[in-house]
Formats: sequence, structure tokens, C-alpha cells
Amino acid sequence: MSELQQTNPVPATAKWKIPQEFLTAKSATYCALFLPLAALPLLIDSSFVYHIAILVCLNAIITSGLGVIVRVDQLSLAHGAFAGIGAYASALAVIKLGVPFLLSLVLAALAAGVAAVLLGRLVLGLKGVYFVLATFAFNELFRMIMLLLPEISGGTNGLSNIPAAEIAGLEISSKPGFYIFIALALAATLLVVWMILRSPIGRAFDAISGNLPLAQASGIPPRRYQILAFTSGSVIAGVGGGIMAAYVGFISPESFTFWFSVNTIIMLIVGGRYSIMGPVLGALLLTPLPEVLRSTGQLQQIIYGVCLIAILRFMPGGVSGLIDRFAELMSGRK
Amino acid sequence: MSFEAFLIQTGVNGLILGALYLLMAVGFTLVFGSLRVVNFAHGEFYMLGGFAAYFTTVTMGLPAIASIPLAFLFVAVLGLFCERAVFRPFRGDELNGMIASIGLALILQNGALMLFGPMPLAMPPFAEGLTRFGSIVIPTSRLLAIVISAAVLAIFYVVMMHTRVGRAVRAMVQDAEVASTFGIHPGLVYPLGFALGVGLAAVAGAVMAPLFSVSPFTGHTPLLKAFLVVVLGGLGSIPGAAIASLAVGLIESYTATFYGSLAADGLILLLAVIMLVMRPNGLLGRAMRVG
Amino acid sequence: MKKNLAALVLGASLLTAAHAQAEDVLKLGAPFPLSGPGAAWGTAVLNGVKLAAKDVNEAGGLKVGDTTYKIEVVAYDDKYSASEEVTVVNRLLSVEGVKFFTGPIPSAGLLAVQPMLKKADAVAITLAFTSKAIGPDYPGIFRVSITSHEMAQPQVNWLIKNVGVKKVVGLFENDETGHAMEADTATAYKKAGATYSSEFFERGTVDFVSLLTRVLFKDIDAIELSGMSPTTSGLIIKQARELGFTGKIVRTGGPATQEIVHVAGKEAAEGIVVHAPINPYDEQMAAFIARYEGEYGAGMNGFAPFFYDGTRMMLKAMQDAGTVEDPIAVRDAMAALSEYEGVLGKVSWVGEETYGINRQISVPFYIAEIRDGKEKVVATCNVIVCE
Amino acid sequence: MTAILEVSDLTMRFGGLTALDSLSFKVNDHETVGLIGPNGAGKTTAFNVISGVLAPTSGTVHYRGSAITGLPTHRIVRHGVVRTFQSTSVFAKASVLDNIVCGGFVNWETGFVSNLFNGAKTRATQAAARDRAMELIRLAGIEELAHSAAGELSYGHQKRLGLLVALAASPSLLLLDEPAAGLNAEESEELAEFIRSVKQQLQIAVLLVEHHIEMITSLCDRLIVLEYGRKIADGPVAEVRQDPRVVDAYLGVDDDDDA
Repeated sequence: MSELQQTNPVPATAKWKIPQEFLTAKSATYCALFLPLAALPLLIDSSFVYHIAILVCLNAIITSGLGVIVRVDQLSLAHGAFAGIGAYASALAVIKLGVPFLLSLVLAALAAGVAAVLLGRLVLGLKGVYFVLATFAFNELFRMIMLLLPEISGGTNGLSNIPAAEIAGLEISSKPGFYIFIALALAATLLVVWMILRSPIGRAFDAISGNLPLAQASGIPPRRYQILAFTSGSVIAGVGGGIMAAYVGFISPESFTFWFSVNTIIMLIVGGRYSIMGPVLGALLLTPLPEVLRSTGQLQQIIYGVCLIAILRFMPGGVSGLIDRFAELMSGRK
Repeated sequence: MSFEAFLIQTGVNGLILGALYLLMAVGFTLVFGSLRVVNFAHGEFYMLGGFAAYFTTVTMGLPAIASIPLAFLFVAVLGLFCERAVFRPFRGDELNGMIASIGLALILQNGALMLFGPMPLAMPPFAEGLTRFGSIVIPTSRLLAIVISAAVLAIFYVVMMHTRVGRAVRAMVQDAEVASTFGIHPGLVYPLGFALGVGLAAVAGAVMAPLFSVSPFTGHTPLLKAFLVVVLGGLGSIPGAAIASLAVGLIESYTATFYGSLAADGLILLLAVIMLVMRPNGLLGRAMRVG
Repeated sequence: MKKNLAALVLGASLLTAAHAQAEDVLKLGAPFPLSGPGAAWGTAVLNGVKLAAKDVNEAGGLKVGDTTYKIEVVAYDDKYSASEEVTVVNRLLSVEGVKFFTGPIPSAGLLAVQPMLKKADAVAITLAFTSKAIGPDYPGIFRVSITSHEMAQPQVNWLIKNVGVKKVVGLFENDETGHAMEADTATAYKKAGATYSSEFFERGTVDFVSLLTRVLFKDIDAIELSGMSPTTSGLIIKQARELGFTGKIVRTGGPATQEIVHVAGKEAAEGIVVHAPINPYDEQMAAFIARYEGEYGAGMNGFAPFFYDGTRMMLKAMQDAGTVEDPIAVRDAMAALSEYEGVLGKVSWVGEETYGINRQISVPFYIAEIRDGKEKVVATCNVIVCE
Repeated sequence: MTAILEVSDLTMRFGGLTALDSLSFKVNDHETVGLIGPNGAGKTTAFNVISGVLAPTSGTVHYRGSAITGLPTHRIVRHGVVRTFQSTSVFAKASVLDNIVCGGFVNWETGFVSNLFNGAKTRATQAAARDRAMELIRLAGIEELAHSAAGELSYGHQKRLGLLVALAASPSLLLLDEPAAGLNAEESEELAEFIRSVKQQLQIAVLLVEHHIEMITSLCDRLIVLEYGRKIADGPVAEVRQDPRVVDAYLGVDDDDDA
């Protein structure tokens, strides 16, 4: 798997975190781009724009989870299943145990985390294509198990009227309220991902995906860090699933199929898998597409497919790769 | 029907199912073997094979038997184009090749949805009625489907074993580097291997179109079944796929008949995950060259 | 460059929504299964609604109070999936600002969106079979089709008496609709004295050999298809005949004759006894069928006229209530309608005793037999008995 | 001179082929031992077994008394046995400094929580790792390359960087896999000089797999000669070079000694 980096022409964005002064130029560009956008929905104040903005944040959270997994060169096709595990854990906790919303998200994270560790320990020894196939099988298995346990999952009817999200008694199911909550949740997720990736843990991730044999020869235990990356990515997906359940108010095994994982991959690759802001960009560009092209649903899927192949081929760094390069030019380096 | 006859009937159903799955899986394993790419669009080529069969028999009114070669030809040519446009740039890069195949699956499925509409289309069966062997009953249309599949697989076997193209593709499946030292030009063999593989998927689609109905959504189940057979039989191994598809057919038939189809699908998926973990190379697959 | 692209995309969709408001248009939300196994029903009821809107528009539009409205049907594909239903209805409520719905029709989909519809006090007509579809806590939802709850017992009694059915197996899809129908059908057969058992299968299955092998092993004399989706019932009939089943096949659920004949072929479909919501030979209905097939092509599904009348009743209720802004007033006006002269004949609401609220349509229905690919009515029924 | 590495009866079979046939030898503290022999003699196989890449069919490897047979590479590194790679192997996209800092992973691994929140302990260990890395860079005299991407270095510099990355893991036994491969005579002499000075300053033992006679004679105290997986000679360099069996093993190549 590690030769993956060598074969495709990666632009010179050093995936490796280069010391402070380079960071400020790039983060300045991203802040200039995203802060006004984040405020836009509050200014427009239309329920449709809130709906889109909430979906963008939701997709960005779940996709940034996948971004952590891809950091150790592992692609997971089970991201839908982990979002599903989180969604069911959170929804059932709220419905059956009356647990408050935030605590149910913690339970969602725990459930997804435990499942990820178990699966990770089982399959992370596999190389490249085999690992991806195992996650593909796991995603189908999750849907199958949910259908086989109608008492828990509600079977094909799923769980309906999941109580609206409320924090400390204050119901936030109103569009502006929920948007502010999910925007903060996205910011928190990006902060956690940034902390992981710039810490020694992130260094180990980059070493493992950069040159596995040398990483081992430097004393890095590959399995432990691969499972760590896989678990943290899946936990983020689980939390995202929990928030989605509260917002949509309904989940069923059909909401977390193979195509859910596919959409996450497309957003990550289009946005850019080498930068923390890649998932946010991918979500921003691709989420509004289905709403705008609502009537011709098929056209939207075709555009998804074409974007995926084109970006894979011509811009492996994705859109954020372009912005990184733009930021580099801005800071007079290169 | 006595209990023994019931057990034998379920076994016969399983063998029929296995033969159908083999036709679906052999194309998938050939594409992986020659191109080292897991093709997530395999189901879509099966579906297009079904539509090709529908148009040759229903719209153009040709005899049903003619739909098989025409479906193969139409989809094989499409396969050549897809290999050139989508897979060539990712040769030797399995992960990106796989993601690209997901993009291709999206394009083909939704393209078919826009062209042919969502309604399932029914086709006249190859044959009406049923054939009895003692108390065992086999729908004639399925018996014919098995005969056709057997014929197609026989032709495929002959092509692979006794023609230059076949030997070249087989050499590429064994070991791409060694093969190229013998002057086998990958630029030629890769598209041929891919076209042959997806052509077989189209034949499976054409054979099964009259049994079930044809619609843009029929691709997902065959992809899952082909994937299970190939994982159990071993990626890139055609004999492995043969054994595994009969095993999957039998397991599914017995489990589905006694515990319902959902439990059957779940059981087989579990077996696939266990096989992937215990023996990633499957029953007869070659070890993935590591690093 | 990135920022204005995103703003442009959002701005464009806002524009379309604003434009529609200017010209006095009344939007009807129409979330239907337009793809997948339920597509046959979805397209039929959508055409029924469109025909109703067309008739009203051609007669000069809907005069409510002092404004006349042009009726616009906003249709979206819910792909017969509950999660898609939520997205589609969410969009209809929040983007299109719709207050009056025709659909959703799948039971699972309706249950998923009931809270949303209730919060918006929306008025909706449905044909979902589940008994939870209508009830006092969802007063805005009207069911314009009769369900197995009403029609199972009379039809089964007639089958046992006239067709001599004794050992029956019922086949149902493993979802909300399937479970609802299974409950009513099982009680009906057991009360009528037949030996009966049920089997479930996953929606979207195409290969029924394993299931049918188990069913045929029970040596039964009839298979009950109840209300499963049309294409699926065609496949089951074809594969059952191919496995040597010569017994009776009956279908006491929703209409599917065109699809059965189309998929299973005339020969396999011969002699199948089906529930027929309409009597094609009643002259008012025959005229409607002619108009429908003139507009949308041959092979009208039996649910279409139900949604035609349902839509006309909803529009009439708006006129009676004299408003399109207050859905609650329209809802009460609609509930007040009785003996409404529709294509289906005299239509009124029942359901107080069974569902706790009068939201269940009550119309005569029929039993027919498929002969040479056509439905031939053999009995007329009401909620008590069929002759 | 206490023995730190003890290899006893090491056997390695790949299917029918016996790559190593009950090989036994020792490496003492601060000693530089050369592992030589014609191609296919089993040098690299032995090297891979000791460094944890391969688990042996039978036999044991002890380091400072504790068994390290079959342990994964990253556990063996913790015992102080660190390897380099024959072909240049660096973290291509990272800077030279970051390469060496990462090489010292065993030293800076701190708690998960303090890592996550970049706690004081983490910042301290990271700073120490960077200082140690700069020290090694100055030792190798490539200060001006400290911040350039490792992938863009010349072949010679990448070889030297590979060595520094291994040294960052503060080894007590350094396993060198054909360090002179791909270098001309002048570059390999320069590298030998660097290895000698490093060995001197850091007081470490070295086990060397190599073909270049000059590199071996200039560095090694003792030689172990393998042929077809079996040890045919083990002793001081001068003595082993006269041993007739060694001469035969190299097909009668008489020792022209004028290289």
C-alpha cells in the first residue's frame, strides 16, 4: 500500500506538517474562505439554506472521519456502517433510555469505537485491496444484521420520530438553532482532527503511510497506529450518525448502505484527502448538488461519478490541493 | 413431495444457483486477475447485458439465442472504451483503480436510468413449462439457462487455453512482469482482459434477464454475489471461483429454504469476512504480491 | 472564485422558489415511488392527481374566496425507501412551502414523515395499508383506499365458499405494509376455517425458487399474494407455475393485474382471482379509464381513480373552507364531505370505531378473475359481504 | 568483550529451499562484524531474521540475554537493534530534520493524552528529539540540507540520511545492509570513514552485510563467512582471508589486494 504515494504524481504540498510559518499562510487562506461562508446561512435566514448548510456540516464531519483513516493509507468502505452504528446507538439511547442528546452522542462514539477496534483488530493485517473488500463486506453485514433484528432497529421501517435534539433542556430543533450547534460540532471535529494530525500521533500516521518498512525500523508499531486511525475516524462517523439521526428524525438500515460510504469517499477525494479542510470543501461543493438538481436525480449521480474519476486522474490533491498551492504562492514560497 | 425429495430439490436449486453465480463471478475474477482491479462496476455491465438481450429479442425481434453473442459484443466494446478512459491511468495503482470503478458504476447505472427509465421490463422466457426428473422439478427456462452458461464457459475455457489471446491474458494473470518479458504487450492484453471479463458479465445478464426482469437496479446483487464467490474462491483464480460458486449456491439454497433469504445472505457474508481474514488468498487464489 | 460559485448555486435555487409565488399558483406536494418495485403504483396515482389538476385548471382554475389558483403538482421520487421519503417531504415542506399533499403512499415512508406533516398541520391523502396511517393524533391524513383491514374478511369468506380454497400460504414483503396486511389476512383466513400460514421475503427479491420450494413442500391448494408490489407478484406467479404448482393463486390486496399479465404472461396469469378496487364496466369508471389511457397510455393501475377523487375532494374542501392558507380549516371541510359524487361513485368517510377518527374512505369494491389477460368482475363487495 | 548478540542453530526454509542451515555466531559489544559470502549464501536472509522481518523455521536469536526470535521489527528496535535498508529508504516528502526526528520515535513516545493536547511533556520530548537530530546532522556535516525534502537529496546523501535515521533510534547494535551498494570507491571510503567515527563516538556494535572488500577490511574487526546457508569461517579479518575454504567459496578468486 505504501507505494501508493510514490506512484501517483502528488503535488509538492508537503503532507508532512512543516513548521509554523508555513501554516499561517495556508490557514489564513482557509479562514478567509470559510468564516464568511459559515455566517452566510445566518444572514440569508431561509429554512432551505439552513437545511443545505446543516447537511454540508454533517457530511463534512463524517467525511473528515474518513480523512483520518485514509491518513494511514487505509480506505474504508464501511464508513456508512459506522455512521449507522452511531445513529442507532444515539437514537435508541434517546428513545428507549431517555438519555439527553449530548450524552447519546458520547454513546454513539463509544459504540462506533468498540465496533471499529473489533473490526480493526480483525482485518487491519490485510493489505490494500483485501482490507477494502473486508470493509465492503462489513458494511453489507451491518445492514443485514439490522434487518435481522427488527425489535432493535425497527427492521425495514427503521426508527421514526426520534426526539429532536436538545441541549440542557433547550430544544435546538429549530433550523437556526440546529445550524449553530452543528457548525460548532464541525469546528470541534476539525480541531480534534488537527490536534491528532499535528501531534506525534499524526507524525506516526504520516510515517506509516509514507514508508511502512522504515516506520517499522524506527520502532513505530504499525498495527496499533492503524487501528488508532481507523477507530478515531469511525468514532467521528458514529458521532456524525448520531447528529444525523436527531436532525432527520428517522433512520433505517437503508440510510447507511454502500452508497453512503461511496458518497463520503467522493467528497473526501474531490475535496482533497491530504488536507484537514479537504472534507469540508468536498462537502460544500457536492452536498448542494442533489438539492439543486433535485428533479433530475440521475444527472446528479453522473456528475458525482465524473467528478470522482476526473479528480482522481488530474488533481489527486483535490480542490484543497489547489488552495494549498495558491496559499504557497501567496506566501512567496515555492 | 417426500422430505428426501424436498432435500434433493433444494440441492438441485442450489446447483442451478451456483452455475448462475459462476457465470457472474468468472468475469469479475478475470478482470481482477488481468488488470489487478476490483471492478465495482461489474454489476452495471451485467445489467447492460440484460438490456442488450431485451433490445435484441423484444425490440429487434431476433431469436432469444442471438441475444447472448450480441450482448457480449456490445458490452465488450463498451468495456474496451471504459478500460481506456477510466482504468488505464490507474494501472498498477489498485486503490485508485477501485475508486475509479465506483465512479464508473455511478455513471453507468444512472445513465441506464435516464435512457431506459426505472420500470422493470419483462422478457419472454427462453422456454415455457418445466422438466421433471422423477419427483424433482426444474423450470425449463432455468435448465436452458444452465445449458447456455455451460456452453459459454466451455467456449471461454477453450479461448483461454488454446488461443494466443487467451494464453497472453492467462500469462498476465499469472505474473504481469514475467509476462511482459516474453513480449506480451500489456497495452494490448489489459483492454482485452477487461473486455473479456465484462463481456462475460453481460452474458450472465443476458442469460438471466428472461428469468427475472431487467431494470437499471439489477446490478447490485450480482456484484455482491460475484464478490462473495471470488473472495471465497480466491481473487484471480478461475478454478477457485468455480468451486466457490457451487458452494455459495448450495449454502444459500439450503439456508434460504430453511431460514429465509436474509439469513442466507448474512451467513455467506460472514463466511466471506472470515475467509478474507483467515486466508486472504481464498481457496485457490495466488498470494497478493506484498509491497 | 470558490465563494461566489457556492453563493451562485444557492442563489439560483432561491430564485426558482420565489418566481412560482408571484402568479397565484397552488402547489400540491406529490412524493411517490417513481422507481424501484413500487413504481407501478407511484406513476398510476401521480397520473390520477395530474388528471384531477388538469381538469380543474381547464375548467378555469380553482376559485377560492376571490382568487383563482392554477394547480401545480410538484412530484418527487421517493424510490419506495423510507429514508428518501424523509428527504423528499422535508424539501416539499421547507423549500416548496407545500401544505397540501397527495401521498406518500408506502406505509414505512408515511410513518417516517407523519411527525413532520403534523408539525406543519399539512393535509395529506394516502393509500398506506398500515393501521397506524390514520388516527386521532394525525388528523390531517386521509386514506383514500380501502385496506386489508376492511376487505380481507368479506373476500376470504367468498373465496372459501365459491373457490373451495382450504390449505393456504400467504406471501408478504418484510416491511410495515407487509406486516399490516399479514395480520388482517391471517385472521380472515383462520376465522373462515382455512388452514393458513404466512411467509415473509425481502422487498426487491427476484429469485423465489427457495421460498416457493419450501411453500410447495407444505402441499397447499392456494397461494395468497395479498398486496405485494405488482412486478414481484408477477415474478412469483411465473416461478410458481415453473415449479409445477397447479393450485389456485389469489390476491386480496391492491390492484396489479396489468403487471401480473405483463411479467408472468397471459397463460400463467389465467384464472387468478384478484381484488379489483374498480369495476371497469361501470360506465362512469369506463369513461375515466378511457380518458386516463388516452392521456397516459394503456394499462391503468386500479389505484389511479382513488387519487383522482381524493385530489378533487381536497380541492373542493379548500373551496368550502374558503382558504388555501389555513390547512386546518381545509382539513375539517374535507372531513365534512359525505356522499361526494366521485368517479368511484358516492364517497364518504368512515373509521370512527376502528381508527378513532373518520379518515377512512368507504366505497364498494369487487372480486375479479383474470381471463385471457383481462379482469372479469365476479363479485361485488362492501365492508360486510361479497356476492 | 561480552557477547551481546547470540544467534544459535538458525534455520530458514522457504518450501524446499534451505536458505539458512543451523547458523550460529556471536557479536560482542563495540565490535564490528562483517557477514560475507557469495550471492545466495544467506547473508540477507540472516539479516532479515535478526531484524524481525522474517520469523525463522527454527533456532533462536538472543540480544543482551533476552530472546528476540520472531519478534516484530518495531519490538526488536526497542531492544536496541536497529537496521538500515540496502536501497535508499527515507520519508520522501518530509524534511531531513523530520526524517531523523521520526527515526527516534522510540525515544519520544509519550502518553496518548499529552500527545493529543501537545502537553508540556510532549513539547519537551519533541524539542529534545529535534536537538538530537540537529546533533546527528552536524555529525554528518549536512546542516545546509536540514530543511529540504528528503526525496530531493542526492543518492549519496539519502544513504547517509538512512544511517542518521537509524542512529536516531539510539541503537546499541546497528545492522547495516550493504551500505556501500551503488557508491563509487571514493564515496564508499567516505561513508566507511563516517561509520568509523560514529561507531567511535557512540560506542555501538555493528553487524555489516557487504560485498565491497575495501569497506569490509577497513571497518570490520571480525568476519563471518557463509556459503549455502552454512558458516564456513568465523575469525579476525586477516586470518579469515587466508582460510582456503573461504578462497574456494569465492571460486578461487585469489586475493589480488590491490583494490
